[in-house]
Amino acid sequence: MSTETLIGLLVALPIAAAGLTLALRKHARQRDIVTLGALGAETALAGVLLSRTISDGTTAVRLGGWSPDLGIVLIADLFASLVLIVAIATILVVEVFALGQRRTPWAADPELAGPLLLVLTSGVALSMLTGDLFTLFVAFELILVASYVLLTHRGEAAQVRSGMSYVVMNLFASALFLIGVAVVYRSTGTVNMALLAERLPNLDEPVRVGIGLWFLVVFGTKAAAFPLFSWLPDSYPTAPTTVTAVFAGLLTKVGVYVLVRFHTLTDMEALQPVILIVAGATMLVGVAGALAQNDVKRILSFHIVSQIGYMLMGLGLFSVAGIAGAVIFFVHHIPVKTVLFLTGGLIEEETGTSRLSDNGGLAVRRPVLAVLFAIPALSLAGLPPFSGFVAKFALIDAGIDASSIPIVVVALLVSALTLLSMVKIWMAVFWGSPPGGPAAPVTEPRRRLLVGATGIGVAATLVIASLAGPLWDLSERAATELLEPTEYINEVLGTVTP
Amino acid sequence: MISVHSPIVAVGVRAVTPLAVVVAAYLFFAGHNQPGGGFSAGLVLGAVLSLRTVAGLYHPVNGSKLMAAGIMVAAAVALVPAAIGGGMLDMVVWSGELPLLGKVKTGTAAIFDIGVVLIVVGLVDAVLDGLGTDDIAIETPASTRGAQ
Amino acid sequence: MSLALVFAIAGLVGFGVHLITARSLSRIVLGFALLGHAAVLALLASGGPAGDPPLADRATSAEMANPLPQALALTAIVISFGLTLFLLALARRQHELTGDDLVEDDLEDRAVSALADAEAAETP
Amino acid sequence: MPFVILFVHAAAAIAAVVTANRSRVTAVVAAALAPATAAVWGFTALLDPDTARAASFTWVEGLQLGFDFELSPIAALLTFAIGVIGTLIVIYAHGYFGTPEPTLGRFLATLTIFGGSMLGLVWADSVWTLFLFWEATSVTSFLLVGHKHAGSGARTAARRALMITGAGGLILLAGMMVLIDATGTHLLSEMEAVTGTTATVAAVLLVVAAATKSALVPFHVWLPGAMAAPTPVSAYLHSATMVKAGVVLVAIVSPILGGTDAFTYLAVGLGAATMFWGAIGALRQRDAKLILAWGTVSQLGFLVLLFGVGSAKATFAGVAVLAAHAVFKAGLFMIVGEVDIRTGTRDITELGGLHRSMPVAAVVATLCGLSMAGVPPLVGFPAKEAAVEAALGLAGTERLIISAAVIAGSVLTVAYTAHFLLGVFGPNTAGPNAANVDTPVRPRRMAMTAPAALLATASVLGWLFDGTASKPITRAAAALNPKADVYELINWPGATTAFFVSAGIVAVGAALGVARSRMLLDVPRTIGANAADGLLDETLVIARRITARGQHGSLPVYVVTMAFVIAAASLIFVRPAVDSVGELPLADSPGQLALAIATVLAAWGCTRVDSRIGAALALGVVGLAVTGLFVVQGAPDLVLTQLLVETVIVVGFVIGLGRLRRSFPVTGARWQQIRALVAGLCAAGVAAALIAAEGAASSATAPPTERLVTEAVEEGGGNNIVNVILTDVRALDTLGEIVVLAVAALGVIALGRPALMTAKTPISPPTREEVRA
Repeated sequence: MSTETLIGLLVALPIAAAGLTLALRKHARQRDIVTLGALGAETALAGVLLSRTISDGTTAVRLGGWSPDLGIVLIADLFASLVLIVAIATILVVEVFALGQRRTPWAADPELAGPLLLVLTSGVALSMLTGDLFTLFVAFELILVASYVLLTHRGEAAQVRSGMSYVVMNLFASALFLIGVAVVYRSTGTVNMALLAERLPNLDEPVRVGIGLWFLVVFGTKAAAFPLFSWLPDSYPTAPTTVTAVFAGLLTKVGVYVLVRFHTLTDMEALQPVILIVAGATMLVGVAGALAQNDVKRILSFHIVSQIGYMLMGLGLFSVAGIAGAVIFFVHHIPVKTVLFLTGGLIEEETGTSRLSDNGGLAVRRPVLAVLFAIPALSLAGLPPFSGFVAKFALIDAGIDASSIPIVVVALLVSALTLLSMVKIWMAVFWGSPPGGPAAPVTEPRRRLLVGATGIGVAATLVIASLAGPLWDLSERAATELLEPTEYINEVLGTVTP
Repeated sequence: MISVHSPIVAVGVRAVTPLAVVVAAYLFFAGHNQPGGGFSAGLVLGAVLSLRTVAGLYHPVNGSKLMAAGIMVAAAVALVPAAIGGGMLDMVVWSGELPLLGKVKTGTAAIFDIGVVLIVVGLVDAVLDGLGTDDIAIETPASTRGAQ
Repeated sequence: MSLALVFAIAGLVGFGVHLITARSLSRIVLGFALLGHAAVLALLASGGPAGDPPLADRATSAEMANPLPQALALTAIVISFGLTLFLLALARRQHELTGDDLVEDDLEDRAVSALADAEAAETP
Repeated sequence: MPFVILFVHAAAAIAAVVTANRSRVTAVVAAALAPATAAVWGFTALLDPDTARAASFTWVEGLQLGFDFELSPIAALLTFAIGVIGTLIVIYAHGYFGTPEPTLGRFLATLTIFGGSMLGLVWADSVWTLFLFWEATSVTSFLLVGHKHAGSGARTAARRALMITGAGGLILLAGMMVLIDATGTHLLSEMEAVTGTTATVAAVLLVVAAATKSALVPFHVWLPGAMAAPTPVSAYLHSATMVKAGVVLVAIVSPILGGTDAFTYLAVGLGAATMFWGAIGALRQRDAKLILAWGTVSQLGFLVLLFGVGSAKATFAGVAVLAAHAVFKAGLFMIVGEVDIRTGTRDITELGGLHRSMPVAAVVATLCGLSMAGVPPLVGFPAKEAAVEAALGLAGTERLIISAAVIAGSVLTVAYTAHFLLGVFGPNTAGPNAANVDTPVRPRRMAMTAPAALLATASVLGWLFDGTASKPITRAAAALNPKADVYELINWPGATTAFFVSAGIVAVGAALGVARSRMLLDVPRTIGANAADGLLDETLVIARRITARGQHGSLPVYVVTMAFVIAAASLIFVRPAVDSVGELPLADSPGQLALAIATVLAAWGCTRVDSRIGAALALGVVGLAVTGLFVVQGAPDLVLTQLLVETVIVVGFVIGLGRLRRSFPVTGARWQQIRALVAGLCAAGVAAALIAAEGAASSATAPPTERLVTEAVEEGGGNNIVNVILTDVRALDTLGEIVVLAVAALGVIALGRPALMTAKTPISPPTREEVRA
C-alpha cells in the first residue's frame, strides 16, 4: 500500500466504519466487532505510517489529483504521525474499556458510542493530517459534533447543562475560526497551509501578528488555554467515563497540536511572550482548580488545563528543544491522562461515586486499582522514572536553555502542586476507611475487561517511558522539521509553482 | 407530534409530493451544471417528508439507517478509487448519449451526491423524530421539575 | 470587500455576541444563527469583488465571482445548519428537564466559590 | 552489579506481596535477601577498594538522562550500612508485626523498594540518577509513613513528609541543572570545583534541597511526624536511609561548591541551628520515640555542619559520625519499638523500672545510647572525638564559633540521651502515678531483640577494633577531601585537649539530662508541623479563591470573557485597518448597501423582540437579507441552499421552542451594559480584521480563479464550478460536512427521547465540608 493511500485511509476508513456501525446499531455483536476492528486497523495503519515517515520522511497527498492551490492536501510529517499513533491507540484502549462497562449506569450508550467514537477518530486523524486550513475547520467540526453528542446523549440534567457550556463556547470559537479563515484567505488568496507558510510572512507585521493572535484565541479555546478554559472542567466530568477519557486524552490536545502546527509553520515567533504568559497562567489556574475540587473527575479535568500549559510552554519557547519537549509531552500525556480517567471510572464502578468525601480505603480492598492509579498519577506529577518526568524535564531544560526563568519556576511549582493534588486523591480514595452509609451500588461490570484495558493503558505509559530515548530523538527531529518547514512546503507544493 | 388530521390537507400534501420529488430530481441532476446539487435536493425531499408528517401521512422512523447508508455511499466513493489503485477521492467522469436527455456527463461525483441526499433526508427524518415526538411539558412543569 | 459588507458582517457579529451572552437558550440559538450568517458572509466576501455566478457556460472566469469561497461558505452553511439543529434539541431537552430554558450555573463551581467566599469572610 | 541488585529488590518486593498471605516466612526471607545482597556487595567493595565498580545504562541519550552508577568509597560504606541495617530491619519487622497481619506483604514490598531507592541514590553518579532515586525515596517513604492510614495523623504526616521532600526534590532538580550549567558535565565524578554567581545559585538550591530531605530547620517538621510510621520504618528512615540522603548530597557537592561562601555559611548555619533546635526538641518530649526522632534532627544538623566546614578533619569526622549514627540510631529505635509492643506505651511518664523487667533491652539501649552520647567504649566516642578535634583545629573566629557550636550541641546530645535512657528504663521519677508500667505485658520476641543487640555489639566492636573500622571511613573521607587520608579513629587518645573537653561535655550533659528527667513537662505543642500542614491547607484555600474567581460556573461569563479576549486580540488590526479603510468602496452596488443595512436592522430586531415567535421571524428576515447579499455577490448556490436551510431553521425554532414561555427573562442593568459593550467591541474587532485583510490583499496573492474554472470544466465535468468544487475538488470537505450533519441528527434523536437510565446521582451541590475535605 502506498503511503498516499495510507494517509487517505486513515481519514476515510473510520467514516466508512461509522456508517457501518450505525447501520448495525441494533446488532450488538457485529457492531462491536466492526468498531473494534476498525479501530484496530486504524491503529495498525497509523503504526505503518509512523514507520514510513521515520524512514521516508514527509509525504503529501493531493486529493483527487488537484494542485495544492485548488484542492485539498493531506500531509503526514513526523509530528503528525507520532501524535496520531498515540492518539488512535488510546482510543482503541478506551473502546475496550467501554465494552467492559456496558451494563453499568456510567456507560455511554453503545449504539451511539461506537459510530461517534469512529467519527471522532476520523476527525482527529484529519485534523492532524490536513494541510488545508479550511479542511482543518471541517475536521474540528467532526471532532466537536461527535463530542457534543457523546457528552449529552444520555440527556441527564447535569450533562445537558454542562453540555451547553461546552457547545456554546466551541461554537463561538468555530464562528471565529471561519472569520479567521476569511481574513487569511482575503489577505493571502489561499487556505493551503504550505502556501500560507510562504505568503503569511510577507504580510505587514500587524496583520500577520493579528492573524496569529486570532488563531491563538480560536485554537486556545479548543485547547482550554487561559483564560478560555472554564468550559472544560464544567463539562468533561459529567460525561460517561469512557467519553471523558477520550476527551481528556485527545480533544484539547488537538487544539494544542494545531496551535503548534499553525504557529510554527507561519513563523509566529513574535507571539512568544504572549504564548509564554498564557502557558504559565494556564498551568497555574489549572492546578489551582484541581486543588480546589472534591471529585476525582473534576480534579483530573482541571489537570487537563494545567498540563496544556506545559505544551504551550514548549511552543512558546520557539526553540527546537522546547518544541521537541512539547512533542514528547503529547506522546506522554495522551495515554496518561486517558488512563487516569479510566481509573477514575474504575473508582466509580467500585464505590458508586468519584467524590472524594464519599470514598476511602480502596488501597486495601482493591490494591491493583491503587497501583493502576499510582503509576499514571506519578507520571502526571512528573516524577521519574515515569514518562511525565522525561517530558517535563525536557521542557524545563529547554526553558533554562532559553533563559526563560519565570516559566521554569512556574513549571516546577506546578509540578509540586500537581503532586499535592494527586496526594489529595490518594489520601481520600485509597487511604483511610470507607465512609459509613449504604454499601456501594452493586454493578456487575465485566471487571476483567475494565481492569485489563486500564492495565494495558498503564503498561503503555511505562513502555513510553522506557522508549523515551528513541522517542526523544524523534521528537527532536519533528521539532526541527516544524521550525524549518522546507520539507513540508516542498512536499506539498512539489514542482508546481502556483 | 404536531399533526393536522384534516382530509383536505392530506389531499393537498398527496398532490404536492410527486411535484416535489420532480423538483428534487431536477436539482440533483442539474447540480453539476446549474445551481442545485445533492444538498438542495435532499432538503426538498425532506420538506416533503415534513409536510407528510404534519398531514399525518408519515410517521418519522428515526433516519439513522438512511444516514448510515449515506455515509457509507460517500465513504465508498472516497475509498474505492484508492482500493483499485488510484488516489483517494479520485473522481471519474463518464459522458454518453442517453435517449430523451441527450448528451449527459456524469461521474462518481454524482454517486457521492447521492450519499449527500441520503444523509439530508435522514437528517430531516431524525429531526422530525427528535424535535417533535412528544408534547412539550409546558402544562406540567411541576412534574418535570420534580425529576430534577 | 465593500464597507457595506463589512458593516453587515460586523453588525451580525455584534448582535450575535450580544445574544449568546444571554442566559436564555433561545437567545443563544438566535445568536449563533447570526454569527453563522456573519461567518458565511465573511467567507464569501473574502473572495474579492462581486461578479457573475460561477457557471462556466454563462460567464468567463474573468467575469465571475471567485467560486472557491462560495464552496467554503456552502460547507460552512451546512455545518452550522446541523449544529443549530443540535443546539435547538439541546435547548428543548433543557426545557424538558427544568421547565425553563435558562442556562444554569455549575453547582460544583458555585460550591467552591461559596466556600472561598466564606473562608475570605472568616479571615479578614 | 548495581542493576542486578536493584532487580533483586524489585523481584523481592513482588515476591513479598505475592507470598505474604500464604507463607509469611517466605515473604520475610525474600525481603531480607535483597538488602543482604547489597550488604555483601558493599562488603566486597570495602575489602577491595581499588577495583572500580561502575555501571551505566543510557535512558534518553538526547537529554543525557540515564542511570550512571559508581560505587565511590563513601557509597561503599553506605551500601554496606544500608544493606546490613536493611536486613536486620526486615527481621525486626517480622517480630514487630503480630500475626496475622494482612498488610505485611505490602509493607515489606514498599520497604524493599524504599531500600533499593536509597541504594540507587548513594550509587548515583549522574545528577539525573540522583534525582530519580531521590524522588523515589520520597514517594516510597510517603507510603511507609502512611502505612497505618486508617488514622488521620499518619495520613497528614505522610502528606507533610512527601510534600516537603518531594518539593525539595524539585529544588534539587533546579539546583542540579544550574550546577551542570556551571560545571559543564552531568557526572558528579567529573565535576570540578567551581565558584561564581552560578555556583552560588547552585549552592543555595542544593543546600536547601538537602535541608528538606535531611530535616534541617525549618524543614525539619516532617521528620518527627514521620514516626507515625511503624517502628521498623522509623528505625530504617532515621539511621542509614532517607534523612542521610541530604547529608550525602551536602558531602558529595562539598568538594565542588565548598569554595563558595554561600555553601559554607548556609550549611554551617542551618547545621548549627538544627543541631540546637533538634536537641532542645528532644529534651522537651515525653514520647520515647519522639525523643529519638528529635535527636535525629539534631544529629543531622551536626553532620551537615561538619560537611559544611569542609576541613579535612571535619570531613573525616563527618563520615565517622555518619556511620556511627546509622548503627546506634537503628538500634535505639528497635528498642523503642520493642518497649512499645511489649508494654503498650512509649510515654516515659508512664514507664518506670524497666531495667529490671527488660534487662537485655536495657543493656542494648544503654550501649547504643552511650555511643550516641560519645562515651567509650563505643564507636560513637572516637567519632565525636574527631569532631571536637576538628573544631578545635580550626583557626580564628571560625574556631571559636564552630567549637562553641559543637561543644554545646554535644552537651545537649548527652543530655537527651540521659533523658531517654532514664525515662524509659530508669525509675519513674517524673510521672504523676509513678511506676504504673514497670513490667511488659507481652513476652520477648527474639526477632526484635536480636537485631538491636547485634547493632549494639557492632558499636562496641567498632570501638575495640578502631583500626579496622577506620579504614573505610578514612577512604571515604579522603575521596571527598584528599587531605583526610591521614586521619583514623582512635579508641583511646590519651590526655589531649579534645579528650578533656569530651569528658567535660559528658559530665555537664549527664547532669543536665538527669535534671531534665526529674521534671514533668507538658507535652510540647507541634507548632512547626501545624504550620507546615497549615501552609498546605492554606494552599488549598488560595487555590479555591483563585478558582472561585476564574471558574464562575456561569456560561454567560465565559462567553463574555471570550468575547473580550477576541476583541483584545483584534486591537492589533486597528492600525492597518485605519490605514486602508479609505481604499474600500462604500458598496459594490446600491442594492448591496440597502441589503447590508436591512441585515443589520433585522439582526438588531432579533435582540429587541421579546417573544420567541417574533424573534424567529426576525431571524427569518435576517436570513432573507443575507440571501439578498448572496445574490448581489453572485452566488446562486448559496442563495438556494440558504433559503432552504433558513426555512428549516425557522420552522425548527418554532416547533422546537415555540411553546416555551413567551417572554425572555430580564437580567441586571449592569450586566446588560457589559454585554452591550463586549458585543460592540467584538463587532469593531471583526470589522478591523476584515478591513486590515482587505488592505493586505495584493495582486500577488490573487486566487487562481481562471485555472480553477478551466480545470473544473475539463477534469470535473461540470459547468457549475461551485458544485464541482464541492463534489470533486474539495470533496473531502463535503464528506466531513455530511458526517457532521448525520452526527448532529443523531444527537437530536438522542436528546429527543427520554433519558437512557435514571440519573446516576441526585444533582445536589457538594456541601462545604465535602469541598474542604
